Amino acid sequence: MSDLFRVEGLTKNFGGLAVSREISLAMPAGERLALIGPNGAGKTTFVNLVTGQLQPSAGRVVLNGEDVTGLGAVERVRKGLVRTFQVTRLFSDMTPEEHVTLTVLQRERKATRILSRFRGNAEVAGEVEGLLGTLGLLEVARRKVGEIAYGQQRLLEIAIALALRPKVLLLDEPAAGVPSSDTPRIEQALERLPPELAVLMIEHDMDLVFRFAKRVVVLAAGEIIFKGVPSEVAANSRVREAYLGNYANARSVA
Amino acid sequence: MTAGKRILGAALGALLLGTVSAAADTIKVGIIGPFSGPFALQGKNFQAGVEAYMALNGKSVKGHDIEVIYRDLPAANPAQSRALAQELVVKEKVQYLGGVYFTPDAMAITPLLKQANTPLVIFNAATSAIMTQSPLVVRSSFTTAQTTSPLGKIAIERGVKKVISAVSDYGPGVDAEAAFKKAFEAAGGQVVEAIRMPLNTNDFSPIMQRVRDSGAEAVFAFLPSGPTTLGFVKAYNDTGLKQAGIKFFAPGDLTQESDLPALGDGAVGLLTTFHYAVSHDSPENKRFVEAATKAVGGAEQLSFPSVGAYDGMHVIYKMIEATDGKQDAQKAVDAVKGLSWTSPRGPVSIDAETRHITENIYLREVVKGPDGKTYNKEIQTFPNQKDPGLATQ
Amino acid sequence: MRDVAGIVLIVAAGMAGYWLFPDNLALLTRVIAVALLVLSIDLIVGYCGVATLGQAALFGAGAYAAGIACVNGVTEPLTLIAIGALAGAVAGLLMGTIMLRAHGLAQLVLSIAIVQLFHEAANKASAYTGGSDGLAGLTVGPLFGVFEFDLWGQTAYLFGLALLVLVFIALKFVVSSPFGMLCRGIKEDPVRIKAMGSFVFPVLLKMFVISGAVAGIGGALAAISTQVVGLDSVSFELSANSLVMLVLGGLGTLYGALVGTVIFMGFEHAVSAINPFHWMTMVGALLIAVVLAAPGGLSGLLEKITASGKRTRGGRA
Amino acid sequence: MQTILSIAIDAFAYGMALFIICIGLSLTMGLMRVVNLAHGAFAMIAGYIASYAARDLGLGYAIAIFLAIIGTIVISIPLERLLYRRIYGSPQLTQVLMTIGITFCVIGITNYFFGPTLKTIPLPGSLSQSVNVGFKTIAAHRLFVMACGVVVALGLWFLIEKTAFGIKLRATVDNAAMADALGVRTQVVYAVSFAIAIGLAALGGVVGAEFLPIEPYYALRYMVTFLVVVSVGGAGSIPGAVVACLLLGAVDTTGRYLMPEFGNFFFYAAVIAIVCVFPRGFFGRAQ
Repeated sequence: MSDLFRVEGLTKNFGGLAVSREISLAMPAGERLALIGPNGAGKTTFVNLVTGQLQPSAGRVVLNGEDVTGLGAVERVRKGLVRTFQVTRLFSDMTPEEHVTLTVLQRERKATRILSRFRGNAEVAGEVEGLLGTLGLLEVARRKVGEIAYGQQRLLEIAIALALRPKVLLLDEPAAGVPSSDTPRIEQALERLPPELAVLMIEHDMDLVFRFAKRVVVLAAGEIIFKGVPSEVAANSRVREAYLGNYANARSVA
Repeated sequence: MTAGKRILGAALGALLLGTVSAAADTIKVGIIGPFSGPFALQGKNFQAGVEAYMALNGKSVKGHDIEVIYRDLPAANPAQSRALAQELVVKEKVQYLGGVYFTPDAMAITPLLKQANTPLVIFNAATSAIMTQSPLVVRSSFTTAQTTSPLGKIAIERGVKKVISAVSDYGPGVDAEAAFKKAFEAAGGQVVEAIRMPLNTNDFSPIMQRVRDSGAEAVFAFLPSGPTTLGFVKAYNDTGLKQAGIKFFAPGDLTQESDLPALGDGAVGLLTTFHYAVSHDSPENKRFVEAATKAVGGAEQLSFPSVGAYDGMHVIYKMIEATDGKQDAQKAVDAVKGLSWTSPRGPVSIDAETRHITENIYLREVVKGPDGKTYNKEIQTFPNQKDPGLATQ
Repeated sequence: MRDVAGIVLIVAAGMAGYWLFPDNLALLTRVIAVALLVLSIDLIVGYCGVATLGQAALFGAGAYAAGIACVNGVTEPLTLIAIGALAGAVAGLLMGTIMLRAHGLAQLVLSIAIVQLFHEAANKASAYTGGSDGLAGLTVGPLFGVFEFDLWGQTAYLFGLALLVLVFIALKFVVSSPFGMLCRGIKEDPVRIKAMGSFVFPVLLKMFVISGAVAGIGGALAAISTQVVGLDSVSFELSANSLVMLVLGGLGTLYGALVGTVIFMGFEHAVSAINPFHWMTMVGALLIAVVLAAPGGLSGLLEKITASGKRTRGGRA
Repeated sequence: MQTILSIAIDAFAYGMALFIICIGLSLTMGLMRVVNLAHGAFAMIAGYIASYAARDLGLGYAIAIFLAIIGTIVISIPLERLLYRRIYGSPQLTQVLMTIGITFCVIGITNYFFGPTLKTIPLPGSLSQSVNVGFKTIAAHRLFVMACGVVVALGLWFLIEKTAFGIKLRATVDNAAMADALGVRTQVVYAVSFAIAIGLAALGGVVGAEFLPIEPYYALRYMVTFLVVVSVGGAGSIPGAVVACLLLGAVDTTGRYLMPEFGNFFFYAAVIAIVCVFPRGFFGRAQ
C-alpha cells in the first residue's frame, strides 16, 4: 500500500476496560484528517498509542511501510511521527528562539554536543528565523515563553513540531484555550503547513474542522463510528446519537 | 572637647600598649576538639580539663601568660582539621597545638608540625600509628590497645576460656579486637567469634542473639562512648545474657562516667579496664575533680577526655618552662621526653622513645555507691603500661 | 559578556581572599574544594532537576583515587587531579545509572543509599583507604616541580583557585552548549523533550559523568591540600551540607553554587570561632532567615535587586 | 527455629519502633507535602520533656508521655505559624533549607540548655523487667512498643479513612483550592494535621527512646533512617509505612544477625532494590 501512515486494529485495555477498540485508519502524504468525538471518546488515548507514550494491547502502527509499534516515543519522533500537546508543554524559562533552536539541533543530532555553542551555527539560526517568521513569532522570539500570549505559545508548539521536519503530524487540539481573537492566526498557520505533510488533527472546534479537514473520523467510546468527508458528518445517525446522547446526558446532569 | 580627646587618646594608647605588652608576653595554645555536634560532650571535657589545670596551676609559666584558643571540629574531618591547625599557627600564632579527638584529624595536622615549628599534644586520638607520623607529637591520653590488653589476663583469671568479641566496625574497634585477641590468646583463651558491628547500629538484640548462639562464656565489647553504648548494654541486659551468666568485658569507653546515669542499674557488675576513673582515690584526683566539675558545669558530665586534656596541659606547661617562651618545637618535645609526674589518674610518664604516655591501667567494676548512683570502682591495678601497639612496631 | 565579567569577578574575589586572609589559606582552599562539589551538585540538581543527597560519593571517589595513587607513588599534582576527575566520572556513571531509574523522593533515597554504600565500602577496604583512621601519608610533589604544598598553603590555594576558575569556565560552556540547554529542557519537562525526539536517560547520564568529574576534581584537590583523606569525604553529612549550600546560594546559575559555599562556610567558620560550642544555632538561624527573605536563594536575591535596579533605570531612560 | 522466632520478634519490635517515630513524617511529607527534616527534632524535644517529667519530677511514665506530646505540640504551634506556614507549597529544596535550619537551631539550643549528655526516661517497673516468652527473654518494653505501633497504625487508619476530618484532609490534599471552595477551612486542616504529625513524632521519640536514645544530636543522627523508611513506604501511606518499617526492620535485624559486618550493605542494598522495583514506595501516591 502507498499509505504514508496507518494504524491497524489498535486496541488498548486498562484492566478489563477497553479504551480503544480495533481502531484502523490510513493516511497518504498530504492528508488533512480530523479526528473528532465527544469527551471521553478515547482521543487522547489514541494519540498516546500512536506516538508511543502507551503500548497497545493489540494492533499495529505503521509508518512509511515500517512497523513502529515496538518502538518507543523517541524513535517514532525520529522517524517523522511528531505530535503537539493539547496543553502547551513549553519551558517557561526559555525563549521561542531557544525552543526552536534546540529542536532543530536535536533533529540534526547535535543537541547533545558539549563542545559547540548553542547559537554557533548560522545555518541553524537561519532555519529557526525562517520558522519563527512563518508562524509570526519573530517579534517575541527573544522573550521568555512564560511572558508571551497563550495563542503565541500554541503557535510555538506548531513551530517546534515543524522544526522536526515531520512526515506525519498529530495536532492535539491546536486551538484549545486560545481566545477567539487569536484563532485566525492559528488557522493561518495550519493552512500554511507543508502540503506533503500528513496531518491528523484532533479538535473540538467544528468550524475549524470543517475549514481544515479533507476527511473526518469520529471516535466514540473507543471505537471509530464514522469515516468520511466533513459534509456527511452532521447527517450521520450514529454520530448524531453519540453527540446528542452525550448532550442529553449533559442536560440531565445540569 | 580637647580634654575629652586627650582622655580618649590616653585610653587608646593604654589599650594599644596593653595589647602590645601582653602580646609580647603571651603564649598562645590552640586546642582543637569536638565542641559541638555528636561528640560535644567529649569536647566539653577537653575544655574542662584545660580550665581545671589552669585554675589549679595558674595562667602563666615563668611570667609568660598562657592564652588558650579553642577551635571546633565536630566530627572526623581531616580537611577542616588542617585548615583549623593552619589558621591557629599562621594567623593566631599559637606556639602549641593540643586536643584532637579523632585519629584522621591528628593525621592531617602532623605533616604541618615541622614547618610550623609547633608541637602537638594529643589529648585523645587513640590510634598507635599517629606517633610515628611526626617526631613533634606527644600523647597524654591512651591507646585502645593499651587500655584493652590487660583484659586478656583478667578474663582468664576469672575462669573464662571462650570469648566472643563484638566491636564497632571502625579503626578503634578493630584495634580493640586485635589487642584483646592477642592478649587473651597469649594467656591461653580462645576468641570463638569476632563480630564487627556497623557504627550506626541502633538495635543490638540480633547481636546478643549471636552472642548467645556462639556458646561463649563472656563477651568482649568495644563501642564508641555515647548512644550506641547505651543500646548495647541495654540489649545485653534485656535479652537475659546477664542473668545467663555471660560475663562482659570492655575497655572503659563503654562505661564512661557521663554515660553511667543513662545506663542505670543495668551497668552494675560490668568489668572494664581503663586509664582513669573519676572515682580514683588520690588527693591529686580530688583536686582535679573539684576543679573540672566546676569547669564542665555538672558532675554528671565529667568524663575521661578531661584528664587527657589536664595532663596534656601539664605537658604543654612543662614545654613552655623548658623553652622559656621561645618557639622551639624540638626542644620543647625533648624536654618532656621521660617526664614523669603524678596525674589525677595515678603515676604517669612520657616514654622517651615513643612520646606516648606510660600509665597504670585499672580494672574497674561498676558498682552502686551509697548515694544510689553507679560509679566505676577500681579493683585491680596494672602498673606502668606502655602502648603495646607501638612497642611491637 | 556577562560571563566574562562574572569570571573576572571570581578571580578578583579569589585574589582578594588571598590578600585579605593570607593566614586562612587552608580554610579558603577547603572552601574551593567544597565549591567544586557544590558546583557539581548544581549541574545535577539545578540543571537537570535530579535531587541528590549523595554527591559526596563522587567527591570521595575522587579524593580516595587521588589519595591511593599518591600513596602508591604518583605525586605529580596535575596527574592526581586527572585521576580524581576520572574516578569521579566513573563513580558518576555508576551513580547515574542507578539513580536515574527513579524519580522524586525515591531518587533522593537512592542517592542516600549509594553514598552510604560508598562510605561503607571505604570503611571496609581499610587496607587501601585507611578506613576510619583516614588515608594518611600523602606526600604530594611540588607543582610544576617548583611550588611546594606547604604549611602556608599559598600553592594549594592558588592551584585550587586556578582549578576552580578553569572548571567554572568549562562549565559555563557546558551549560550554554546545546547539551546544557537540552538538560534544562529535561529539568522542566522530560515528556516534551522526548516529543522532540531526544532520549532523556543518556543525556542525564552524561551530565552525571561530567558532574562526577567536577566533584572528583574537588575531592582530589581536598586530598592534595589536606594530605589526608577521611571517611567524611564520602559521607551523607557532606552531601547534605553541600546541597544546603547550593540551595542557599540558588540553583541553576553556577554563581549560586559559589555564593552559597562561600557564605555558608565563611559564616560557619566565623561563628564557630566566636563560640565553638553553640554556633550551630546561628547557622540554623541563617538558613531560616534566607528562606524567609530570599526563598530563591541568595543569588536569586541579588538578581532581583539588580533587576529592579535595571528596571528603574530603564524607566527613567 | 528458636533463633528464627527470636530474630523475628526482635525485627518486629524494631520495625514498630521505627514506625511510630516515622509515621508522623510520612504524613507531613505525603499529605502536607512538606519535607520536614526537623521531624526528629520534635521527637527529641518530646524526649527531653518526658525525661524531665519522669526523672526529675518523678512523674509516672504515662503522664510523662502525655506531657511530652502536649508540650511538644505547644512548642510547635508558634513554629507552624511563623515558619512552616511560609513553606507550604514551596519547592522541596526550600523546605529542606528551612527545616534543616530549624533542626540546627533546636540542636544548638538543646545543647546549650541541657548539655550534651544522654537523657533517659525511666520506665515503670512493669516495663523495665524482662519477660520470658517461651523461646527467648525479651524486655517488656519491647512488647509495649509493638502494642503502641499496632494501636497507632489502626488509629490513624481510622482517622484518615473513616472520620469527617479524614475526608476533609484528603480533600485538602488532593485539591486545596477546591476544598477551600467547598467550605473546608484548609488552614485549620493543615494546622491540625501538623499537630497530629508532631504529636506522633513526640510519641515516637518517647516510646522509641530505648532504641534511639535521646541526646541533642538525635535529630541529625537518625535523619537518614527516617527519610529512607518514609520514602520506601511511600510518603503519606499508612500501610506503606507499616510494610516498609517491618521489612526494613527485618532486613536490618537479620542482616545484623547473619553478617553484622556487612549489616549496612544489606540494608542499603535492600533499599536500592526496593526503590528500583517500587519507585513510588510500596503504597505511594502518584505524584
